[in-house]
Amino acid sequence: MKKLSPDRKRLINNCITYGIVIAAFVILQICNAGGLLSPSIQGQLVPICAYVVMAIALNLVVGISGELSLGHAGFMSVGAFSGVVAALSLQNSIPNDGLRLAIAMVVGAVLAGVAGVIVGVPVLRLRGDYLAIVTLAFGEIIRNIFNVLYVGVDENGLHFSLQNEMALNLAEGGKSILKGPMGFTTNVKLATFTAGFILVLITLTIALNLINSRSGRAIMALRDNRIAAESVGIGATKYKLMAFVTSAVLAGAAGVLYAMNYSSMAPKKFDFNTSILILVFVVLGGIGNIRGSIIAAAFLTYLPELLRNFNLDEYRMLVYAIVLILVMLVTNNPMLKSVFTFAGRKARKEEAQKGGAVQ
Amino acid sequence: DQGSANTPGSGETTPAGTENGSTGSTEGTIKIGGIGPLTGSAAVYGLATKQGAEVAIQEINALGGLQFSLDFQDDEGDTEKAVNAYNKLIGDGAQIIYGCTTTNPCVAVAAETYSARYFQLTPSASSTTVTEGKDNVFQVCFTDPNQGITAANYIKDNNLGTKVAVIYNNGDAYSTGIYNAFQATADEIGLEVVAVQTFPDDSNTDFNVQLSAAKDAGADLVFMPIYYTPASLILSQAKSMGYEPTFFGCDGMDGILDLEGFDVSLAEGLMLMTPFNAWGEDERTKTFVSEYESAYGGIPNQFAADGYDCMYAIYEACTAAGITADMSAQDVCEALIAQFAGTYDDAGNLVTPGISVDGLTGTGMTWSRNGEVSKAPVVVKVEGGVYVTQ
Amino acid sequence: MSFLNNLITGISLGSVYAIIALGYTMVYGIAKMLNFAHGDVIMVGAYMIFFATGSFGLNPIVGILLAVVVCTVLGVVIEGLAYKPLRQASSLAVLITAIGVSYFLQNAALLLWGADPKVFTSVIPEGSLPIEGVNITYVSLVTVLACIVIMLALTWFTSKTKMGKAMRACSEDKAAAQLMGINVNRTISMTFAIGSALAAIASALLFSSYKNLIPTSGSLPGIKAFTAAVFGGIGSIPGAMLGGILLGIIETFAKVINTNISDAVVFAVLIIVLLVKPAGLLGKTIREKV
Amino acid sequence: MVPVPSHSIVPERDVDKPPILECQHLGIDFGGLTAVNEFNLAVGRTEIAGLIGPNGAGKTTVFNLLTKVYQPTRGTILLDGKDTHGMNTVQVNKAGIARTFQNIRLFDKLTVEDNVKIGLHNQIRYPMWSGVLRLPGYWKKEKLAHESAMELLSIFDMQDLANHQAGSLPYGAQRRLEIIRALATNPSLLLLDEPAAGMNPSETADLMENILKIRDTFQIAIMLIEHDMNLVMGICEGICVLNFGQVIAKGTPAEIQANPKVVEAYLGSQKKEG
Amino acid sequence: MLKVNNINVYYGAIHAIKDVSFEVNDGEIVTLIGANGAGKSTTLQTISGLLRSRTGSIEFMGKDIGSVPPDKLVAHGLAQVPEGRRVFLQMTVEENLEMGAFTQPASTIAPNMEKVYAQFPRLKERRRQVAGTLSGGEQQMLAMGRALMSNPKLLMLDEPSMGLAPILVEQIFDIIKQLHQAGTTILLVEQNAQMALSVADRGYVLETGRVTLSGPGKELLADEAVKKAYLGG
Ligand SMILES: Nc1ncnc2c1ncn2[C@@H]1O[C@H](COP(=O)(O)OP(=O)(O)OP(=O)(O)O)[C@@H](O)[C@H]1O
Ligand SMILES: Nc1ncnc2c1ncn2[C@@H]1O[C@H](COP(=O)(O)OP(=O)(O)OP(=O)(O)O)[C@@H](O)[C@H]1O
Ligand SMILES: [Mg+2]
Ligand SMILES: [Mg+2]
Repeated sequence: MKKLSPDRKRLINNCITYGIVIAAFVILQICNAGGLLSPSIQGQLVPICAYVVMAIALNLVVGISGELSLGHAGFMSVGAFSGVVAALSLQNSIPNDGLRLAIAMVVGAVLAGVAGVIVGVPVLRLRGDYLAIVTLAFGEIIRNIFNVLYVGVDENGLHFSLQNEMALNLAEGGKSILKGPMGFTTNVKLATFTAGFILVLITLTIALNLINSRSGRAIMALRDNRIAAESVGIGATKYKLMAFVTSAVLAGAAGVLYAMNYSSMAPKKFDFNTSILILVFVVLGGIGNIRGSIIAAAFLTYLPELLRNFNLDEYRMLVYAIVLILVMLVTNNPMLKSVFTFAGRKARKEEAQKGGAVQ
Repeated sequence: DQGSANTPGSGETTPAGTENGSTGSTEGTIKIGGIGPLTGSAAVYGLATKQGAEVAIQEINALGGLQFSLDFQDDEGDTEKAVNAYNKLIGDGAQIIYGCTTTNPCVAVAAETYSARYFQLTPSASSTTVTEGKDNVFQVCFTDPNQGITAANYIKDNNLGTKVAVIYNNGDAYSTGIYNAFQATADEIGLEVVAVQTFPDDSNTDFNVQLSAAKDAGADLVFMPIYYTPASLILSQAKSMGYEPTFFGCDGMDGILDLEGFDVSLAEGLMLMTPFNAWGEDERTKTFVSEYESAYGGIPNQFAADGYDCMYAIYEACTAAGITADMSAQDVCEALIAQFAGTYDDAGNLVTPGISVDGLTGTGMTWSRNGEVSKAPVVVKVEGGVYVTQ
Repeated sequence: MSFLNNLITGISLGSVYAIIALGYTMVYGIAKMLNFAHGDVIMVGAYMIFFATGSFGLNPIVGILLAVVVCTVLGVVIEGLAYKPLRQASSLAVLITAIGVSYFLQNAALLLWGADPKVFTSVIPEGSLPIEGVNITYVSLVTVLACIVIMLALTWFTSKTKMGKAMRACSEDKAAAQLMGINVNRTISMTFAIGSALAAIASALLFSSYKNLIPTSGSLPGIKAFTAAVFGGIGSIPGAMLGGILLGIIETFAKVINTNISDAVVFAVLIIVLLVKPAGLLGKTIREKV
Repeated sequence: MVPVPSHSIVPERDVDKPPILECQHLGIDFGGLTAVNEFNLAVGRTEIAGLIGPNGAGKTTVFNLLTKVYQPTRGTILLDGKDTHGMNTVQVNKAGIARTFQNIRLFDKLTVEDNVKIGLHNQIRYPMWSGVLRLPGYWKKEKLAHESAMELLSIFDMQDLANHQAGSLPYGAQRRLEIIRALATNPSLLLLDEPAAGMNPSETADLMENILKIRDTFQIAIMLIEHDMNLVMGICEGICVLNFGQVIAKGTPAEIQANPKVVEAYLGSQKKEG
Repeated sequence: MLKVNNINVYYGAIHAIKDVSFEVNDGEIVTLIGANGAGKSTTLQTISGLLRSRTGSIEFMGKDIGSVPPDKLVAHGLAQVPEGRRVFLQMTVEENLEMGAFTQPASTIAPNMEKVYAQFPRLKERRRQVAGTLSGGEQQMLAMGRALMSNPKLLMLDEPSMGLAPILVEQIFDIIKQLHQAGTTILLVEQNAQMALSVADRGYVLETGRVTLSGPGKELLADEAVKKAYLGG
């Protein structure tokens, strides 16, 4: 048989990826309709979607652009909180839930994108671990700001304060939405599995189409060999920023989806550990490997909940840690790797891995 | 050695009844689903509430009447995980939700129980947002504002200090909640607050700046609405810079004397508002403390005591309402609400009063319709390494 | 006066960061990996000392020695079991494994030693220098000195000794290093041994100044140390120390300005510095030869 | 017509056209070390110029100066009469200088075809969103890119390697690919740093033909660094010899081979090869 | 001294070396020539233990080294100058040389280093410069010098003349001859077949992983096939 051209392979690969996502959605929906899903699983569908989107978003930066970001939870939180503010303040003016969620997502995504630009422009001049530490720093700064940010809404619009709730001096009937360290506590949940699924599909399309386009090639060229890329006329800042901001936008949308699944969420949630968690998804799934990210995110989000069923009590997280280490060892073992990553993907995975950040 | 004595794992060793939690439907047991941090930096509080409750459940089950089982799920102090834990519990057929230990997760879970009609009782999530607008959620602990107000008034009335400094954790809802109420009251009653210092989270280690700010402002009383872990550091750092004001804490401060290796002399003169005094003389406290120590080692703090009271409150409500194991969670919920808050006619007048519970953390505890407990706050002072009620 | 005291506070805080950062840079500069478990090794060391001195009433020195031994062994074991199999894998894969190890150590500690905080008894006599108006505790004095000694020792070791140079060779090109007759695995284990031994010493000093010890106590200092190491210039040993101390000072004065957003201020300063000096304070930018 | 500077050796056919490249008093220091100094040279429109000299003489550094990998310490570079002062690598490439590297710098993990397409980045353009939304423009341009890439690969008839991973190609093939990638940026001056390194004589012979072919088909100037005297003497019209960063000789191959300074510093006894 | 018995080496699926056998006798210069990708470097890396053969055996001084780790071999007196130099870019020239003497007693370092500097004065000038900023050729010299620091019994050179000025190529080959006279056995991989064969006692021609020709250097030089393929004749 003749060897497939990379474009063909790429096409088939992408189809498989879309296939997996759609199949998963359909099956779960059917099970759900049939009442086969335990509340525990039902409850995780939306967060899993959110994490999947986060993983894809981060993979654009870590895998495709080859820069290590340790602050992506920051963009997630920007999306989350701005989205909630938008949704709650539009509650009366826009009765339709779906529409309100969509608007919230757009708002969250855009603001996260803005944050992405603000962070990216200075940061992307740095290299490797210096960039990593600065993204970490920005993540912490964003969280710190939300910790002291109070937002409320009344008939004269939004009110902001950096002291406390009283300082918002809302008019009668006004309600405070963000309460500093409390975050939001009165959110109206809008997120649904379907919404999450749609967001995942959109994200997937954006990511894959970007990668297989002129811009995507430029981004990867900069990753593989910056000097050579510049020598053929590819400007580093523009394309690194492109990847970074796209990623931030998607992270923002994911944040909105996530936040809209809970009636209360504190800024503390979006700290360094969450950023790391997302990074774990990306690396485990294979740096630069979008499908891997999706699977890893879903698996690792479900794993700790799965472990609840074994009455491990306090041993649960210990087991989780051990599983995590073992999985890393197995999937990265040169021998076993070939078993775990079938031909088509293998090459691309290894490639991308070497291309990853922190050389 | 001491260390392994309070292994959380040794929770395993508590007799049956508390254990068969997730293994589920023992004939005729009412299933309580507990939620709180068993891992992560807040684990110590979650474990206390878990263990306190387990002690109570043993006693209750030993009485031979209603039988309870507690399945306590870890939430790592995280909202998402708390909701996951809740879903897991109701999936396993829990009829009553006990928790969460910490505020933010509790608010999120409360929203779930409210819409799904599960009765929820929290030992320690003290923010008003926990109960706000949810008829099915009740607290056994003081609310944050309540503590802030009481503290301000108490300090003023007993003029413990003329110039007050506040050090609180502005990354934490509990701490911030108390502070805001305290500040507001202080302004009302003319208590002079000369310095307000914050720190980002309980893993914070260096308080020299906050302390010297208080010192330079000439504060003679430092109000610390924070948990005892950071508080212990503040006390020792204050000592090493030779600053000796009156320190005044809230219920989160309780437990400081039980810190392994802590030099209790540092806490001498420390005042705190705690509903529970492990050195109390009454029989019930004594037995509780001894049972707790034998099971888990270490002196129980108010988290454990609140947990203990939660179980008894539920027990008494259940007996009063004649709850049986085969009732649906929703029926249980409505019945217990009636028992806790009492029943009202449409005009909103009380028809039948709610239960009144005597517990470790207060006698004659009753609950308002909005879920807040009413019990007399107790202020204690540390003298010679034990609490002395003021 | 208060300025001076704040400065001193900053330096003592910074010296603690610095002493951790030194061990961090050691591993980091050679094994080219962010060893996120480093902070947790420190935590383990601290528990060792706590039980040795606290529960068994041993002499602090003995406690520290015990901690050094335990941490060194722990470090080598971790390296052998978790990191060595990943020599060929990407550095990120190792990073994630390190995070797994970190989770593992934290939860193991939780199970072994419980969640309730232990209050560490200082290995250095309490109290401070008898100078009017300024408050220099013995602990911070010792910490600063220890920092300087370790910094000099490490610099000498990596730049002058055969083993030290071999380590640098391995960090650059493992295959070539082997062709020189260098046993790469042994050399890298060695690096971890040293790094972990330093972690033990750091734990003694860290918890002598900031006494509360819980299973998660290691993680924040770990991150701060990482920050300090990068701040000072990755792989640069004097840089790690400088970075640590400056970080402490900045943090302290940020709090003086406003405790509400002190973290934000600290990180903002960090970012600005890195934008001006993209390779950290003492990091040397070796131009890539084209 | 621009008067060609006296110190240049441009072939007749180019003399009446202004030189494509003109370096005046070019120099750079690295700390104490003066790597290049007083480098003056003009290269004709379609000239094949050689830059030779002992190891460490500063040849690659000259290329790095021309492509602004390093900013010159002294002197000016005129590309097609325009001063490239203040430009960076990207701008210089857009202005018409493309290069290969002594230590090969391919995008190892990408396919041969993608490497060339990346070279075409500024030749075949379409906006990001057109790619993300897969607008008609995307399909049209991608098709075009594919065709052009194949055409370029055919120069060294490497079409059937198009789908291989660049990094796993044998050394010689990698060097050829680098040249193609450089050509894809449609330069007016092509800089080749030791194109024949690691090739055996027969491969080198093919390379020589191809270099000439490239010059003739694209009508561009080529400047190359090489230690293989067969190649240099075989195809270069003008040769410039560097030693310790200084130009020690300029001239035609014959003149250079005869020049005692060059023999002494560089060529050595020259047991004739091949 | 060195005996290679039908080794087979794979890169994943790629079968790079197919049943290659050859030997190097004490005091010989043996050269491997072949086109790009023929498998020359792979062969050397297999001998020095960086790659492993699936079959066959490799004997060095009568001892099977098929499974001995690379770092042990150096002590046995086996040194390799890898393809593409592989000097330690962030270390100074001097430190690189010290690394070369890693297995040697400290006392021998100074004299050896002087020898190397004598052969490559250029390196002496640059002793304090970090190798990363050396020119291509300077790095090649450093790589060779570094290998010599361990007074090897068998020195394996992978394309030492690559990227060197003609005059230096001559020098390198002179050095090779000197080393040979001094009793070092040499296994030489070269593109520059002309030169390689003219100094070699014996040569092997490698084509796509197989040994296709072998014989005394002079004979191969005269061989028509070799002329056509590798001498550009
Ligand atoms: N970034 C740098 N820093 C310091 N010195 C440098 C740097 N780049 C080059 N040099 C020095 O400048 C001199 C010229 O280097 P260059 O690479 O131009 O030599 P070359 O002529 O290309 O030699 P070769 O033919 O071996 O490649 C060398 O001595 C080198 O050590
Ligand atoms: N890391 C690798 N992965 C996959 N294939 C490889 C790798 N290294 C070499 N090869 C392949 O193995 C074969 C032999 O390579 P090798 O480098 O030994 O050839 P060589 O004779 O040294 O050629 P050159 O003269 O270019 O050095 C080539 O086909 C090459 O493509
Ligand atoms: Mg060069
Ligand atoms: Mg080779």
